[in-house]
This record gives sequence, structure tokens and C-alpha cells, in this order.
Amino acid sequence: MIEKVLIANRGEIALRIHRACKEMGIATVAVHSEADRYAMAVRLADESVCIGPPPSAQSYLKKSQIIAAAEITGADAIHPGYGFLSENAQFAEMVGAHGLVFIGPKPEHIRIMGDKIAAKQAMIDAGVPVVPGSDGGVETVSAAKKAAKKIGYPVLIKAAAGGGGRGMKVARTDKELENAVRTAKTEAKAAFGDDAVYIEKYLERPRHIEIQVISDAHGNVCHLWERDCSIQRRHQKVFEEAPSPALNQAQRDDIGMIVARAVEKMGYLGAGTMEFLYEDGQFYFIEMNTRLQVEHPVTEMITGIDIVREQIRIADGAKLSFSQDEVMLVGHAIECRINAENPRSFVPSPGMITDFHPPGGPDVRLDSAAYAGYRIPPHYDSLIGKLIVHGRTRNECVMRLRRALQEMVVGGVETTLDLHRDLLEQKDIIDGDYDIHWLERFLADD
Amino acid sequence: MIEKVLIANRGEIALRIHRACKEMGIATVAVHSEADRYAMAVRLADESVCIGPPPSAQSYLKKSQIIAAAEITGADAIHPGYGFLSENAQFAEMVGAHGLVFIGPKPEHIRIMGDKIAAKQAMIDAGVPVVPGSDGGVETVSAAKKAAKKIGYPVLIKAAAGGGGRGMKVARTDKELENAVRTAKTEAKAAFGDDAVYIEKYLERPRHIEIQVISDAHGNVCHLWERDCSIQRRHQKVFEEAPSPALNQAQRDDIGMIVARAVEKMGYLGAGTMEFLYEDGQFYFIEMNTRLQVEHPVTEMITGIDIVREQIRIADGAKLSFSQDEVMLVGHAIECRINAENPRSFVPSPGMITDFHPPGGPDVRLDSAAYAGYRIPPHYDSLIGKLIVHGRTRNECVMRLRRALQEMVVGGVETTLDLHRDLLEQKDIIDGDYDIHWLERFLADD
Amino acid sequence: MSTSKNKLDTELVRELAEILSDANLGELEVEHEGLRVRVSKPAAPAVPSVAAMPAPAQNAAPPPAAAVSPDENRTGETPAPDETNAVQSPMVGTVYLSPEPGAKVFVHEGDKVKKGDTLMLVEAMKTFNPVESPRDGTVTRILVSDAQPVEYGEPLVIVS
Amino acid sequence: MSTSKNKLDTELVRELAEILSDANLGELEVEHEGLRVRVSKPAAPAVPSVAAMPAPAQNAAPPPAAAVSPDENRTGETPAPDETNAVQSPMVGTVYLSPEPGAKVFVHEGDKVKKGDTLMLVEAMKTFNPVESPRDGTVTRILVSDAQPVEYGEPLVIVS
Repeated sequence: MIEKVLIANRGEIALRIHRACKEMGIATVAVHSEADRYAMAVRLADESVCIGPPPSAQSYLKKSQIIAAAEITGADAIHPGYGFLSENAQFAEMVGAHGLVFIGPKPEHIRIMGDKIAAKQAMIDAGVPVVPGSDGGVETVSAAKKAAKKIGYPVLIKAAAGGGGRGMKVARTDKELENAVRTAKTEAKAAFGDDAVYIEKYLERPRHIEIQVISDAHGNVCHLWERDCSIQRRHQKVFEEAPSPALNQAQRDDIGMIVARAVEKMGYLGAGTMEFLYEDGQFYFIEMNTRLQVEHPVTEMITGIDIVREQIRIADGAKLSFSQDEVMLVGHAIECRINAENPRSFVPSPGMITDFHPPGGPDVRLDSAAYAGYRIPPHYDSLIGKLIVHGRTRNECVMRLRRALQEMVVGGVETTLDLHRDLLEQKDIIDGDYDIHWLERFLADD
Repeated sequence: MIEKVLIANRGEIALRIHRACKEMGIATVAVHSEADRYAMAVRLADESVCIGPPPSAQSYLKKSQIIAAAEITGADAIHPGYGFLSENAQFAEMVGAHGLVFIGPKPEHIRIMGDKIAAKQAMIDAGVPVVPGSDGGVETVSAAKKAAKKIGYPVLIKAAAGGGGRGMKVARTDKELENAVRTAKTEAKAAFGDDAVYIEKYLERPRHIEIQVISDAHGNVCHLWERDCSIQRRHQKVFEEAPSPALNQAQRDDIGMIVARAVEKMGYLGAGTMEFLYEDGQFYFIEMNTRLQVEHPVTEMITGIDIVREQIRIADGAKLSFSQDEVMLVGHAIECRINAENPRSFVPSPGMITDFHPPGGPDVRLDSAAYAGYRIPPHYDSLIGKLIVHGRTRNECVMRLRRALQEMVVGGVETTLDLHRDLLEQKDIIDGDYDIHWLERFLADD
Repeated sequence: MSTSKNKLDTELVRELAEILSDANLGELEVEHEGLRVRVSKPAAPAVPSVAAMPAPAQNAAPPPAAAVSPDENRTGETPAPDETNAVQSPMVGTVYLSPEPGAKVFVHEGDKVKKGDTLMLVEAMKTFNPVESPRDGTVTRILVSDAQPVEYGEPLVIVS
Repeated sequence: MSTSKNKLDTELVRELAEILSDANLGELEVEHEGLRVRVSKPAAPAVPSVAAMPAPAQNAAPPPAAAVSPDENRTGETPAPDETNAVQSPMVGTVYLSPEPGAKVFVHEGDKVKKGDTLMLVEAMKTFNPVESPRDGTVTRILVSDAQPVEYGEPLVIVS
């Protein structure tokens, strides 16, 4: 029985996990770096432990310190949130080896999905559609050319160990391919210490559509529909919605069941997300995130399911609190990520939040650890809040989001609120007519 | 087509109406007294008009000034909110006479329901169960005694023109009755300029259960289930929930359909609430509120219906956007009224709100016009916010409400947040086992 | 990561710090050819309440027509006159400077008036309400124009 | 995270910190060719930021066990000692004042110690890590008790 959870993260997601715990009657331990002493989750948690100086490598990524903190506070489980150690198989193993519960998938699934080539092979085996590509890594330029000929140009060269868009190159001709492969290998070596690269079909105008799944230790698996996260800048999601304006209910049911069946076959445990590119009615698997996603609240708002609560219940050995038939899809939800950044140059704007006034009223949710008087430390990412709005229809949702954005005030630092206010005036956004390159085009045109 | 709405109210409900309008693409005019120049609704509205000095009688109750404000701003409809002119039939008529749309029921229904004796008769005619009582007013003490004998003691003496509990007396014997009738008549004369009183059976430990109804101009009527508002202090609601922990689905369906049929028969237009006392499986009509209620959000959270939006649509001649079959009942919702008052003495605490930090996260809604730096004027009621929380079950809702109350900070003034934190620790509240006298007993014991 | 940076920046920073101190500034930021330097004094203990008052309407970016009432916009255009001797509108309505369209105005700027003289009319709900001078004096400024909507308490005319 | 950067940055940072101190600044930020350095003084305990900083846990009434970490409670009981010469815990763990249960403690208050002497042990994940004196001096105050959990940076002992 989980009675005390250590939250191995910071910012809004630490607060999100704290909230789920308190709503389950579970005590919380917040660990934090010296820079996060006044963080909201630290202030609200039942206990807190400083685990190191500000740099993540010496605090939030310091496995031994986090486990020591769990030991001295008597926590019996660790929730890793997203980022940091959430997809670190070794950490998950260590947690288990110390007799603690890791609130997340089994280490072997984290490991497989962390290796893009292995992940793709596992998906092919499980019947999930993947992007046509080289079967495994390409060692030489000539092997790359051969693979590209089979797939058809344009192609994408990716680092096997990469993530977040790093180390990716497009090639439209044999000549471009030669350079791209060489550069990608060099960069991959420098960034990840591993120069393995592979090749995939490059889709011109795909959408990013991902399927949320969740499974318990008793063989129950449900998918919780999709999220459309195509609005991205430099492969960072900015604006997410569910359901996707591009899918109809039959497509939604189909891909959901394909993913659920694959996850069942793997024996995957807990919450996870399969990310796809979608173009011309076809889905292409890109990766699986073996953790909670930043954008999980949009799914929560259309289904009424508290995903973090379910994660904790599953880690505790309980059964899913719903069956696939009971998973609702009511209305529409959109999330805006609010970063402390200049809304056009995206230069981070750390510093003191002097005013903080969240929007209220019906069907508006704010997940934020910010408060008036909070100083955003310069050491971490710039996400200061997520505004998530629900409506009975997509149009109602868009209108409500607009008015909520107009109410919200964050003073003292620059934020991307103005970018979202702009986005909500764009015809393509209002119509739901966009692909993964839309935002970059919009920002370039502006 | 309604394109600009004048909001003839203040505080959180003015903001609530503003929000609904903006989400429908409708422009807003905020009218305000001199004391409310910096009110949130005034700051957010498209236009604002100062209509008088701080006392309500010279501003928010000043019909001519409100209509003049609509004229100079070109508003085409007026939403009266609750309180103030919301149940003033003459105002509703004036609004119509000036070619403006009154967002509320027809004047005749406001008038009937404003007269308790007429209202009760109308309900008897429409097949709604009422409290046994004198058939009409009692003129003399001996007539009162005769009526009391028929009904059986204890009985309640009420002013025909009263409301909010004013001018009500309990009598348990003939002797008590004599005094009670004389005092009630004198008080009624002084308070309402009308000394008519009537007598009803006094229920010992009833619950206050009310049914939300809504009807359009095309003959469509729906009930939106009940709210349990038994937690009251001096007849003021403090804590409301839906659905009621005391009813089962069959009872809920029954009383809902009785009310819907009665409303249909009356030809009532718009949103309204029928209030009942409930004891031992029986409902007793007490009054009908011909307006939006403070506690409407709990119904919104379990049905997903935006009641203010529907009010505006109905006033504009549209059909209800749902049928009775489509009215959902998902989970459970509780509202806490947060007043700027000492949480035990209930002495109002106007002044500057220095810190204001609302709770966030899933399924938490705050309807409040307060902000850090806002000065609560001493001229009006002390409601500064409503915290409404939803859960898939009542238990989930209670746990979430607790954690939300722990997150919320209002600095600089005293608030009833601490009362709610206390309430959520009481076994009777957790079990949903209470009647309309529970809170007074709890406060007396404490 | 050029090493030249070390030498170059600190000199500049020292100089900026001196300027900050000499000029008694709170904060100073310089950006020039990819270099940005910001120096600031420790937060002074004086300010809180003003800074603590968020202005949702002004900050919130694209609200249609801004959440400012028409009259506030209007007075915002010219420097605010001294309103100590202003006669304020007793009601919401439309102000008229003359008894009927085309007729002469009740008063001009510079006119002498007696207590009780009609200065203008405010029309609300089809009735015309005279605005009377509260004292003997001179009309030094008329603050509204004919047929303009006014709110309660809005300054109409200065009689000093 | 190239290691070369680390060395060169710390030099710059040290210099900036000196400037900050010399010029009596509150904050200082430098950005140049992709490198950004910000140094700031801790907020002085007097200023408005304290008032402006809501303390949800303290205000929020009946939160179980109050949202204050155990060690904060502890130091709160006695007047805070001067921690300028405090030796801080290098890690999260459990502190032991003697090499093994029942053995003599490493140091008593009043003891003279040399730089490098073991003052106590911090155990984390079954390994015992000595805490060594950073200087020659006298143990003026022991701030923790045996077998007490400590967090990173927690003051353990004062050597002055």
C-alpha cells in the first residue's frame, strides 16, 4: 500500500503529482535543488528534502541523492514526472532494488523504447504501422543510398540515440544524403556518444498525433483516445488538443485499438504514449514515451479520467478503475503551454513574477506552480504553466480559450501568452487545419 | 440577435455573465457604482458605465439609470444576475418597454413567484407537492389557530412578501402562535410594507433540495437534476452539492419530471429553480427563484451545460441546445461560498486583498472577481468567490475539495475558507448526513 | 565559447555598476552586438501595493476595443483638467448643450453664471434634466460635447 | 555539457560575483555569444518580496503536519546560530557522530580540529561518507544529533 510518494521532479508537474497524491490521502515528499527552495510543490508537500545545488546534473538527475531522500523520509514510492529521470531505465531499476515502487513502466520497456531502432522493431512485431525506413541502422553512405532508393526521397536521417528532434537531417537527393549522413553521424557521436543513424521516409506535411494508453498489472489495457500536438516549434509542442480535428470516430477507434493491442502484447505497465505522424489517412509510429506527458490534461478533460491517479493506483497493484467501454469522449479540450519567454524571439525570461492572475470560470484549468512573488530560476526549462480549456464542441472550446487568455495576467516576466492570443485569431487554428510545420511557417511569415 | 449585453450586477456574477458573453462573441457593458470602479468585470468588459454612488438603492437598484446606460451604449439585452433587480417584475417590464431583451423569465412569472401565497397556489394547480398550510393568508390570530390545528404543530409563520428567511417564526403551541403571528405581521409591515402572513407545517429536520429547470420559447423544458443546499447559516447557503447524497436515481427522476411538467404548464421561460424541503422521502415546495442561482455552477459541473449561455440563447429566441435525454449526470460537484468574513463570528471583513492565490489542477473551478490588490467595498454582500470542485464520485470530490482548500490563499482580509476546511473534516459532511439545521448546531457546539 | 569574453565583459560590467550607483538607478540593462548586461540594485523595501495591483485589461493582449470605458478614453486624450470645481453629471444619459437642436447653447466658456442657472441638459429615458450651476462664478471649461453620452459623476463643466 | 566550459565559466562567475559584492548590487546578468551568467544576492530578509510571497501552506488552515520540512521545524525551535562557519552536509542521508554505534563521537563542542579531520559521517544508500573539517579551528557548535536525517547543504557543525 503506497502511503508516501517522493516526487522526483520540479515545477508544474511536481505540483500536479502532489495534487493527485493529496486527493488519494497519500503523503508527499518534495525533493528540490537549492534553486527551488520556494517552489510551490516544496511549500505544499508534507515534507521536503534539498538534494543538491541548482544544476540538474547535481540534483534532479542525481539518482543516489533522490533514493537517499526516499530512505530518510520513509517514502515507499517515487513518481518521476516527465523529463529528468522519468525515462531512465537504470533509475527505475535502482528504485526497485531499494525496495521502493517506481511509479512508471517496467525498466525493460523504458529501455526498449529509449532505443529508436529497437522500438521500431518492437512496433513492427506488434502490428503497429511505422514509417517506411532502413531496417536498422545504416553504417555507410552507400547503404544509406540503397535504403533511400527503396523508401523514395525525401528521407530523414535520425540518430538512433537521439530525441527531441536533435540530430535529424532531411535529404531530397543522393547528393544531399551523402552530406546528411556524415553530419548526422558526427553530431550523434558528439551529442549522444553513439554514431548510429537510421533512415526513414520524410513526410511533407504530417500531423503529430499521439495515442494515450494505460494498462494495469492484471492484463487490462485501455487507450484514452488521441491528442493532436502538431503545433510545434523546434520539435517542442506549444499547443495541443483532443480529439484531433483531422480524425473521424472510426479512425480514432481503429488506431486506438491497434495501440492498445500492441501495448497488451508487450506487457507494458502504466501510462504511456505512442506518437505517430499522420498524413493522408495513414499513421506512422515515431516513438513511444514511457511516462506521463506534459499534455496529459487534455485527455483528462475529455475523458474525466485522472491519469496521475491511475498511475499511482496501477503502481500499487490496483486494477484500472474503468474498462475501454467506459472511457468517455466528451467535448473538446485544448492546452496552451505558457513559457517564460519572449513570445516571438523565444528568449527565456527568468526572474520575479510580480503579478499572477489565473483565469477562472467554467471548464478552465490551470496547471501552474507559479505565484505572485515567485522567482523563476534560470536553471531549468521555461514552462511556467499550462492553460487547459474544455468545451462541448471545438468551437465552444476555442471561444472559451480566447476569453481565458484575455483574463490571464503574468507580470514581471515575458511569457508566450501573447503568442497563444495571436494563434487563436488565425483561421487555420480556428479551423483546425495545420500540420507540424504550420507554426514555424507562421512565425517566419510574421 | 443579441450582440451587446448590459450586465446589471456586480461581483463574481457580473464576471460570470461577462465570461459567457465573450464565449459567445457578444460584447459586454458593465454598469457599476462609484465603489466598483476597479471591479474585475468593469476592467474586463468592453464598455463600462458608472450609474451612481455606492449605496445599491442609488446604483444597482436604480432602474432608470441602468436602462439609460443600455441606451447610451446601444446594448440590446440586459442580464440581471441574481439579487438586485433580478426578480423585479417591473424592471423586466421596463426593459421590454424600452425595446430591450430581458434575459430572464416573463414578468408575470416573476410576479407570481414573488408572492408566496400565489406561488404556492400555482404549484398546487400544477401538481407540485407543497408544505401543508393555511390556504392563503391568515388575517387574525384565531384564523391562525384554526389553521395550525388542521396542520398540526409545530408550524411556521411566514410573511407573504418575505424572502431569505426574513419575517419567519416557529410556533409549537397556541400561545407561541399568538405572539408569533403578531410579531410576524409587525415585522412584515416594517420590512416589506405588507403585513400579510401565512402558516405552514414546520419540518423538524428537513434537507433543502432544489431542482434546476430551464425552458425555451418553443415549448422545450428540461430539468437539470437537483442541488442539495442544506448547509445554511441564518437561511444563507454556505455549501452546496449535486447530486444530493439523500436521493436515489428514481427519486431524482420523479421530482425532476414533476417540476419540468409544472414549468411547462406555466409556460415559464428561461432558467429557474424550484426549492423544496425534503424529509422522510417527501418533497415540499417552498418557493421558486425566477433567476440564475448563486450555486448554478454545481449543476454545470455535473451536466457539462453552461446555464448562463443557455439563458442568453433562450432570450435570443433559440432552442435549448439539448433534450432531457441528453442531460448528463456525471460524478459529483460541491461548491463552497467564500465570504470575506470572520469564519466563526461571520463579521464582514472588507478591505484590501493583499494576496490572492486560487487553487488549480484538474476539475477545480473558481468563480471570483477578486484579485491581489482589489479592495472589497463595505457596501455590498461579502461573497468574494465560489470554489467549485468536481469528482467522479462524491468521495473523490470531497478529497479534491480538501486539497484545493489547502492550496487557496486570500491574504489581507478574513475569509470563510477556514470554516470550509473545518467542514470538510466533519464526519457528517463527509458522509453527506445533514439537514438544514446542521450548520447552526455545528457552530453552536464549537 | 570564446575566452576573450572574460576580459572584455568584466571591465564593462564594472563600469555599468558604477553608473548604476552614481545615477542612483534600480536596474540597468545594455545589449549590444550579441552582448547583454544587466545590473540591478537589491529590491528596495518601499513599493509593494502599487506593483501588487494587476491590471488584467491592460496586460491582456488583444481584447476587442480594450476594457476601458469610452469616457476614460476621452479624458485620456487631453491633459486632465483640474476638476475640483467641476459640475458632475447627476445621472447616466446624453448631455445637450442647448435647449433644442440648433438653438443657442446655454453657456460658453468665459460666461459668468449665477447659482441655479441651467448649464446643460442630461436626457435619460426621454426626459430632459437640467444641470444647474451650484454657485455664482465663471464657466472656465466645458468638458463635454453636445449629444455625448455621460455616466454618473462624469465632470461636465468647470465653474470657478 | 562540455567540461572545458566549466573551468572557464567559473572564473568569469567568480569575477562577476566580486563585482556584485564590491558594487553592492542585487543582481548582475551577462550574456555573450551563447553564454549567459546571472549572479544575484540572496533577497535581504527585510524587503517586500516576503510579504508579496504567499505562503500557502502556512495560511491554509488544517493541512496535515503542516507543509514544512522536518529540518526546518527543528532549527525553528532554537534561535538560529551564526552559520557563517558551518560545515554543510555534502549529500542527503543520515548523519552519525561516531564511527559505529556505541563508539566515541568524532568530536565534541570545544574540540580543536585540523583541516581534513573527520567530524562526522553521512550515510546514504549503505555507504558512509566522512565529513571533513575544511580548516584548522575549534568546534564551537554541533548542530545535529546522532542518526538524524539531513538534506543537502544542511549545516552540521560550526568550526571557527
